[in-house]
Amino acid sequence: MIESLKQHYNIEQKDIRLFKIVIQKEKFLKTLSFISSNSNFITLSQITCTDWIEDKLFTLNYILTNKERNKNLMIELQIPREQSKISTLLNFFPQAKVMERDLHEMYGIEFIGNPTLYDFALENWKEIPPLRREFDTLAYVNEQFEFRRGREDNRDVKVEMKKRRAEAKRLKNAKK
Amino acid sequence: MQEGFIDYQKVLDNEEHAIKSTQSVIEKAVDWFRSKSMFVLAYGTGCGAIEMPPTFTSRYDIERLGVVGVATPRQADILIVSGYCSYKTLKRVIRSYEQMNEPKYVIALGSCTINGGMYWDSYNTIKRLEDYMPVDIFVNGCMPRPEALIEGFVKLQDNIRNAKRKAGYIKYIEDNEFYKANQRKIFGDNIEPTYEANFEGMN
Amino acid sequence: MQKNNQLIKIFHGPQHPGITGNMSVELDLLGETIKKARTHVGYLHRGFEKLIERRTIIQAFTIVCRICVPEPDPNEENFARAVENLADIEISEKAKYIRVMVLEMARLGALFLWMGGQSSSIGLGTIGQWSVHDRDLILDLFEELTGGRVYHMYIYPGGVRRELPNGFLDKLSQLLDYLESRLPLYDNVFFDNSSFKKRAMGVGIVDTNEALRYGFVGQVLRGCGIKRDVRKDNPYLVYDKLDFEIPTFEGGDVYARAMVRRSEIRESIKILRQVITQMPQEGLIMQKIPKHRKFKLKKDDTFVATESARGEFAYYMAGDGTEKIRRMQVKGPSLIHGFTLLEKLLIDEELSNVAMIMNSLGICPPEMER
Amino acid sequence: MFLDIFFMIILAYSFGFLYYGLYRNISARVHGRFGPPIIQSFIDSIKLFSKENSTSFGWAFYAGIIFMATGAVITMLFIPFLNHSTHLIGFSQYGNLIVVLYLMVLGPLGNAIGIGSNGNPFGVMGVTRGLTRLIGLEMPFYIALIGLMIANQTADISTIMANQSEIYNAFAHPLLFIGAFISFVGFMGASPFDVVGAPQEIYSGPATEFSGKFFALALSQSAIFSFTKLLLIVNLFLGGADNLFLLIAKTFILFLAVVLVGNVYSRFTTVGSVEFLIKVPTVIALVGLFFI
Repeated sequence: MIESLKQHYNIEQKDIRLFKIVIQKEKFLKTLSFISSNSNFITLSQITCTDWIEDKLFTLNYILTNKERNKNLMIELQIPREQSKISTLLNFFPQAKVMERDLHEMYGIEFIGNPTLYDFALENWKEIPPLRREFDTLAYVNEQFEFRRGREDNRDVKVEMKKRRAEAKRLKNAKK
Repeated sequence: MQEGFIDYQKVLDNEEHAIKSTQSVIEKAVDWFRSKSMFVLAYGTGCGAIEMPPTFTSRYDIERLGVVGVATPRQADILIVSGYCSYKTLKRVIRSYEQMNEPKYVIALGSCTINGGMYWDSYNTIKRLEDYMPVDIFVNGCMPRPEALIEGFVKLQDNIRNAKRKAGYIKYIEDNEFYKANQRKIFGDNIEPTYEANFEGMN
Repeated sequence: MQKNNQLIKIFHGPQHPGITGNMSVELDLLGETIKKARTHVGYLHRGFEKLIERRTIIQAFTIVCRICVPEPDPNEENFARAVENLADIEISEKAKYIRVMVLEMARLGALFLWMGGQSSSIGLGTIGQWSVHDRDLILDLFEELTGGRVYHMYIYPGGVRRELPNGFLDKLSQLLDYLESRLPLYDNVFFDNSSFKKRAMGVGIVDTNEALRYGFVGQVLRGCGIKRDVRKDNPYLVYDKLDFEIPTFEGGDVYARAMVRRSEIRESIKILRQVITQMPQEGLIMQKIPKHRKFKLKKDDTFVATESARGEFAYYMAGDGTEKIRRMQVKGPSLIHGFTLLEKLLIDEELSNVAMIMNSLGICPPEMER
Repeated sequence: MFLDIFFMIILAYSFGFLYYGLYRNISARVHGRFGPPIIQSFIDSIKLFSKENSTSFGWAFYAGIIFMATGAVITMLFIPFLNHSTHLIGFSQYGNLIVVLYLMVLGPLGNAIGIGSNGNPFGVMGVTRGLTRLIGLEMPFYIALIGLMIANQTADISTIMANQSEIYNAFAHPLLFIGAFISFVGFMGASPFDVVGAPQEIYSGPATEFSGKFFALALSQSAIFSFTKLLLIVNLFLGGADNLFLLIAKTFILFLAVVLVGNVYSRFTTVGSVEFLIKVPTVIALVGLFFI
């Protein structure tokens, strides 16, 4: 059935059982409905999002799996990073509800039409969504918590490694 | 103990934490009974909970020491914080701890309760447990083996019996301000867990 | 706990003996009948995907096994396979066999742990004591092989980290004999126990028609009589050279899932025996991989899946030409089970069956929120 | 007289806790481990008495627990310990089996009073389950005991004890004994009838809000009460005992049977247990009535 889809879309084969389609954001709903109804890619396995901050894009991947569960089809589309909006998939796949809820919390993407975009894992979180790349978790941790002070004989790792390397070099030269 | 981490157990055991043990016979006897029967609250907060079943079942049968699990905080003596605490969990842990009846003790399991451990730069887990609630025994390691946990229990029994050290719940009463201030620092003013989580658009 | 219009609202967990891990199910009860259920997670959220973005391959490798506590090895396998796809590494035959062995041992351990949880959830504590003890013997072998009881950090991109210890396979076969000798005991006391059948039959029935479309995996699917397993459907490692069955059972209720798991224990013992006989003696276990600062992934993305003891464990990984992973997204088997399925199954169910249903769905919170 | 009663209470208390320790030990052996020391339950109760109790729910809460404890003790006092003996008989010459059966319900009712006063939904659920189960439990038990009364033409416990000098009632009326024994397993709160305090479902059930001294009191009450039930069954079906050693032996054998049954069966649901109790043991006991 991949062949039947090949007539409509240019399908890139990434692996023996992994295929990929790159589509435009506008044709998103049309493509999904077409594929889920006219082929046996009936299951939505995962919705993934990658943050390409340098070109100001989110790359969404809708990974469909077929009835025999032996082929995966990745449908890739790109949405702008700011006021990122895309319509929900609830009408086709009920399991999209929780995945979209997760992505909404982690990236701030708004899935239009999904009623359950409330807290998923975080509880009254006030910062920017944590998985956006501009959110620096180390800085957040440093201002939120204080670490235990090191032991008295605790030494800085970098300095220590430099010392040890120098020592090893000295010994090697001494051997010669 | 990992390189660069302070051995907090040593600090707990040194002089300034020690208290004079002037106990009457009755108190000694009561302490003996307390050390011989410990009820553990059944609350697996982190991945340390995966080593609880072996500890409580027939391989390392910790019931020999009189340690059993109970269901509700009302009857529990010991709270095992098994591993990292996220914000959400810490609220519930503190609530369970405050519901327990005195005398009550806390065993912190795993390196993540000592200094963040694997998740030292995670934005959602706390780093030092004893900032937010008093800890009596630290068991380090990731995972700590069941033997380590049993040794922690034995050490706790020892502490209870010959009152070497000021117990955690007394500290929690005395410098309650310190703990509450730390909790307020990360929770804001809603330290109590919000049972109705933020449900806008919830039907 | 507040009352509103005759429904008592209680929180089943996070502090509850009958909950699987640190999660919470919000129940609206009428008497003891559940009218509405809502899953709450987030008690174990550590932000793995954020941490991994900040780490190089070897640093990420040390934390990736912490994603799922009961059986970390499918995570390591997924991670390693995704990195190998993105860095064009081909691993040796022996490494593949060792990986299969580790994965099947982890599956056995997880299934024994499940047996304990499932039986304790209906008050049959004896089985829990026995099966956790037997799982511990598997953990001892893991300790000898990898140095860790629970977290192994053994399957590394390019192969596996250590050579097998001397006489390890003999010890493994002895252990398998012991476990097989124990199985009839479990059958008598647990699986064939009339009281267990009375409790489990006809409870938590999954609708067979929507099982495939809703994306259920693992025993939930096989308990409906649908034969789906990643090891057969798109075989990874050397599963296509091994001879094993995919057990299925009709009915879709708790008892069917239990029966599926019961035969899966025997199947993975069979697989392990074949691995012991077919394991190649020679062959290097670790390919030549670049130094960890120069271990770069090409700018591409991939999607790998492994059959864990509870279903399909899937990773999506995207590299960006640097030594850090751009994005790694985890989809655990119980993400959909815990929300879409559980909230549906619990409606009009007795409160006494909540723990049993959750155990039979194999719900594991740390993989739902990473 | 009072010394007698005092000794009876002491005996019941210590034997109750001894049997609880044995319960944990024997199940531990079934599980393949050593288990706690035999006096562990005693240590637990002392420790609980030494704990503070932070919760109080008004006078009804206290009254409920007092009811429970008194009910257990009074029931125990109306049952003679030994066969043809003038010691350890308590009030048994003033009361008979009917009184005992009436008093046995006092404990659960007092429990209900106390739990109803604290607003804990799990406690209320536990009490509801307990009372629902009580219906199922009492049917076969009462039928079997009525059968005994008819057979012996008396309701006096000591007479029934004395009448079994040549053959025990357990063998004279086996069906009655089976019916009574199955419901007795439920009375002891052993699996498969342990729906009241099912931890995986409703925390500790009625004891959810009990803390410190209340919990210790509840433990002691259940210890005394379980020993009382053992005593009753031994007296009625196993011919009583002529001396303390025989008493210990018989009660222990009965107790062992209960423990071993409890270790290999999983828990019924509440409705399921009532259904089972009405279908199987009640019918057995009814059939047994015809063979008297």
